[in-house]
Amino acid sequence: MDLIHAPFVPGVIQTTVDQVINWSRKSSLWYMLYGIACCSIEMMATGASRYDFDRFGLIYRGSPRQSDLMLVTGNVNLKMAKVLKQLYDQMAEPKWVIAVGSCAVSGGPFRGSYNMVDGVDQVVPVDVYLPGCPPRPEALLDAVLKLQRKIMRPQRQGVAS
Amino acid sequence: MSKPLLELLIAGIKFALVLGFVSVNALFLIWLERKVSARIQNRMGPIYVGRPQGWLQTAADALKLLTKEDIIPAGADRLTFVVAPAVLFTSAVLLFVVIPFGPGLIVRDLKLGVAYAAAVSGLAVISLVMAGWGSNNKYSLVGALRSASQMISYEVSLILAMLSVVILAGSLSTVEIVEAQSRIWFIALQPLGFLIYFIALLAELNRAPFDLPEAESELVAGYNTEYSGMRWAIFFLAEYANLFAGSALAVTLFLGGWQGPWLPPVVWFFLKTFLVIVVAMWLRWTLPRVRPDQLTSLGWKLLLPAALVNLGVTGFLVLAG
Amino acid sequence: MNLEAFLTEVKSRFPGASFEQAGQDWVLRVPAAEWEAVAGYLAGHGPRFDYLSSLTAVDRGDRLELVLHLRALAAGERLTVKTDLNREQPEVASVTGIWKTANWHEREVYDLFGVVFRGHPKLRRILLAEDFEGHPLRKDYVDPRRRKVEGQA
Amino acid sequence: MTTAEKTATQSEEVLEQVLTVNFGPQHPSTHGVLRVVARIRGEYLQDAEPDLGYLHRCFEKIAEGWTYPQIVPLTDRLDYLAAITNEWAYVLAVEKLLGLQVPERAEYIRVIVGELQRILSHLLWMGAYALDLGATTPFLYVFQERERLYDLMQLVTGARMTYNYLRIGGVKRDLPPEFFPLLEKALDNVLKVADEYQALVLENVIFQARTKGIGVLPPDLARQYAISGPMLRGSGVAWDLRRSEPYSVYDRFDFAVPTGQNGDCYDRAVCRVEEIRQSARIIRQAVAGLPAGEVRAKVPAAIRPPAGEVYTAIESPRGELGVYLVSDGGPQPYRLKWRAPSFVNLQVLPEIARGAKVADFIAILGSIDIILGEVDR
Amino acid sequence: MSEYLEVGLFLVASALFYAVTMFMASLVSPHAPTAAKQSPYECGEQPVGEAQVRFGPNYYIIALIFVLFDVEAIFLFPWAAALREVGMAGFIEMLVFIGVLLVGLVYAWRKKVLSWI
Repeated sequence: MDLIHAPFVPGVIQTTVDQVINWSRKSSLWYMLYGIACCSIEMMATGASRYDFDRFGLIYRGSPRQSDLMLVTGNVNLKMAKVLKQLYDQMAEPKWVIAVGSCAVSGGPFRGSYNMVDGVDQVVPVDVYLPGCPPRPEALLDAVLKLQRKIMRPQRQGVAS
Repeated sequence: MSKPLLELLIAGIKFALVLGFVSVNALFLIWLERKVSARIQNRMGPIYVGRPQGWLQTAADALKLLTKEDIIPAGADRLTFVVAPAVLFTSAVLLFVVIPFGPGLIVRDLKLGVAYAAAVSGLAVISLVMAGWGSNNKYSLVGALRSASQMISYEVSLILAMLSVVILAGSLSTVEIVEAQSRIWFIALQPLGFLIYFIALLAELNRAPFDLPEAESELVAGYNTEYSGMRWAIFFLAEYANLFAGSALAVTLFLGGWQGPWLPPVVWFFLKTFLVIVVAMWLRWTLPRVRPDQLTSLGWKLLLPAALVNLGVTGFLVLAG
Repeated sequence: MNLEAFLTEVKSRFPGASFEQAGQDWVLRVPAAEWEAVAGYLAGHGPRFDYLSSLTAVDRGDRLELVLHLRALAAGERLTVKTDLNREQPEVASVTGIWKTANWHEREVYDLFGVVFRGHPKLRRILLAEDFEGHPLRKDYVDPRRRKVEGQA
Repeated sequence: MTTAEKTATQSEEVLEQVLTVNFGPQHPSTHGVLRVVARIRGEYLQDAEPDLGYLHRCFEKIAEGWTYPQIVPLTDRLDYLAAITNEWAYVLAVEKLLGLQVPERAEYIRVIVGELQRILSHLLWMGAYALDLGATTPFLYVFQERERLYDLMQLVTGARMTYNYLRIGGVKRDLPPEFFPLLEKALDNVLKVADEYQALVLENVIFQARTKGIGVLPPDLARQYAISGPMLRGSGVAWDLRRSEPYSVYDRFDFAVPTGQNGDCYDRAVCRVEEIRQSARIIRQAVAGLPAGEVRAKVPAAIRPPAGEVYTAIESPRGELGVYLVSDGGPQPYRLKWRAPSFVNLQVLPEIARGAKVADFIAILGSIDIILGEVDR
Repeated sequence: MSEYLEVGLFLVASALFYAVTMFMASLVSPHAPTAAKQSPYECGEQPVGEAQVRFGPNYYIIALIFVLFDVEAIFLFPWAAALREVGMAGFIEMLVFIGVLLVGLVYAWRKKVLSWI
């Protein structure tokens, strides 16, 4: 039985099992170490002592195979878009994406120039959009909490993909 | 019930106990590692998943990994790729057979206990090489080659350090070795031997400063780069089981095993083992990583001669005095 | 020897060259044909301009202007060298043999302006993808994606 | 080479294949999105070729379409670890074109925040370099210090990383009075951290074994490649634009230019740590000598520099940051060329990494201190 | 039954445990393979060339030295356990044995085999 892709069956056991699995997923969002630009420095700051991602169970992994969360921390250009897509494809299901910073959300100040992808949602499905240039660590934590809420209630809020 | 069947049943129960212990212990150790590293780094570590101290963090991680997709790369050598984690896990579990947790608290007191432990722990390298080769990934391959050369550079020193303890105890049985330490722990007689054993152990366990096979800054995740989901979790589980078993053997050989005043023997055993583990963690989060060639030359040019000399001197002293 | 005297000497050696003072900086203009010879001379004589700060180009509309910013570390002098290139078929000798650092600078100019450097060891795009079309820092460059959007509008 | 040796090497080549490996663009140690195509044999690196452009953001083209003041915040995003120095290089170029005199107080404030920026940047480098060599904890230690300095910068500029603080003709606003006691405390802390780092990392046996004699860059080669900043100084060339071509008010301060002798990774590390101490010295002098007065010159709302061109260079944490600005008299620059020190310094990587071991290659790459935002622009 | 019953059982049972765990995981985990997902990971770029290549013979030389010393260690185990019985004569015999191997190690050392990797 494939619990994850099974159609939603109302039933106490199924729901409870789903809830437990979702809880484990939201509690252990391992993010891929993938810094692109300015925002990646703030991502590092969020992982460092003052903000400490690890409190929420977020640790970084070098390999996409073991990551659940991709933080797109910066602007993606045409050359990078292929890499981004490839990395996203190589992540194991289930996986989530947070577009961190204005550049990832929409292109930011570089929007519309010759080499840019205006927003990473043109390349990979995005679950949470986080504006800011760069967003503060508190904002990044907030985005993660929003994602956690989304993971807990996929039916109510709709899954991106 | 016939006798063989009964024996089989008892052995089965023992296995279930060991398995339960290995799993729970690994979850605890991973949690501990995250907490210890957090303390060293002025952080909190996990706190929100299972308040107040993040007790459920590793349980959540394990459950998540269980329900995560298992990717087998297209170019992979399927058989070696799939079997590799099992080899590492099995070698870790087999080590637990000869660990004396307390008087009488041992799966089986093998006559050749120490030799058995050395042989079984040597299996780990096969797993890493299988994983590295089977993954069809370059980082994995380099990581596997590194781990092979690393482990063989340290295995001999590790065994020689064990042997000087064997000379003192006059036995290969782990229980008898612990009993021989009732008067004085062997670390007092073998300070150099313990140092060699501990350094070689860190190298055998691929822990910093010797974590070359999975050097994050160089090889992304080393031999396990391509592993995901539960298959990867088994690697992780086995690694921490090995950490515990290796530390427990260090305690057995050098730190008097379960021996100690006032407290029950089992408590002493766990106290000492966790002390060794925490020291290993402390080192990991403090030191930079050495380079592969520095590691091999340290093993062959310093530890091996030192271990040989140590062995000879120990033998001479035992015979002379 | 001060810089002006040295530049006079350069001019006497390379008749096509001319120099002027713009602000605090001296600017030496040379024809494209003598580009490499002058560069080699500058690197080895007088104050010895051994340090190539930057090499770039400017699209002047009717021509491409190649600009070199040189330093002489020991003497503490600075010099700007310029040459004009044909905009349609910009081609000039590479100076990588004189200053190794010119390698990537020239690749960048090739990438963004389309200037071909003769004798460059590995003239390939450096910043943009290999399959990128056009040279975007030219003034008349239009993003094909933009062109499509404007065409539809 | 004897015949026997020759056959030995030949048969070795037959036996051992060369592996072509990508390091990056997503890799823990390429400090961003650099891709290095390496050819390795066993643990040895035969060749390494950097592949850039994964962060090329068309900065120079965008600048041609924006007005002069608009470009200031855009420069923040180039070398995002040293936003102030980027702004400084740019406004200096515009001011030179305009022939504008900047008030003294503004110059001093620029020195203070600029040197704070240098400390911030070097701190991150120190942490990241330890991380490259496999030590995680120093990274978190320096980030604690960075957070305190972030707070300080935030007090002055309102932002943590991308400040948009310098203006053409001065700075955005004066330093608040509560800044000074906090600064004093922060500098004490920074010096303490530098000493701690020296004791815990630079003097660590493993660290020294990993960096001494690794990635040696001889001074001649450094000049050939126009290397600048701590990398050049690590090779023993005492070239610092703050000293050699003093801009702003740097000629009024007393500070040393630390140099190394061997030009290896270790020397570069020592130079950077020493530079932190020197920056703290400069800041203290600047605070002591801070004159009163305006912080912004009178500048017309629409800035239209006369037609002409200028090349200005300042010493960024990574080296010579040059701005070549061409004006045609209009409200937007005709051409803005960014001479990024990382871009130039990175070029020497294949030269000094050839034949190194894979682990050393990471150490060498880390010691160059590149910021991809600036390399790719 | 021999004292190695547990060892044999542990061997089989832990392999079985792995199989069962992986089977359970396959029940509850999603499975959506695509060509891109299964391609080898190489920092997001397309890999160049094969990963499974022949690697240097020096690894094997180190492995050979290792085998020598490992065999030595096996000989040493019974010797160490029974040192008090074999006495000084046995001790000296073993010293000669170790000495011969040490000469080999010094030879390898001088030949720079050990400083290769």
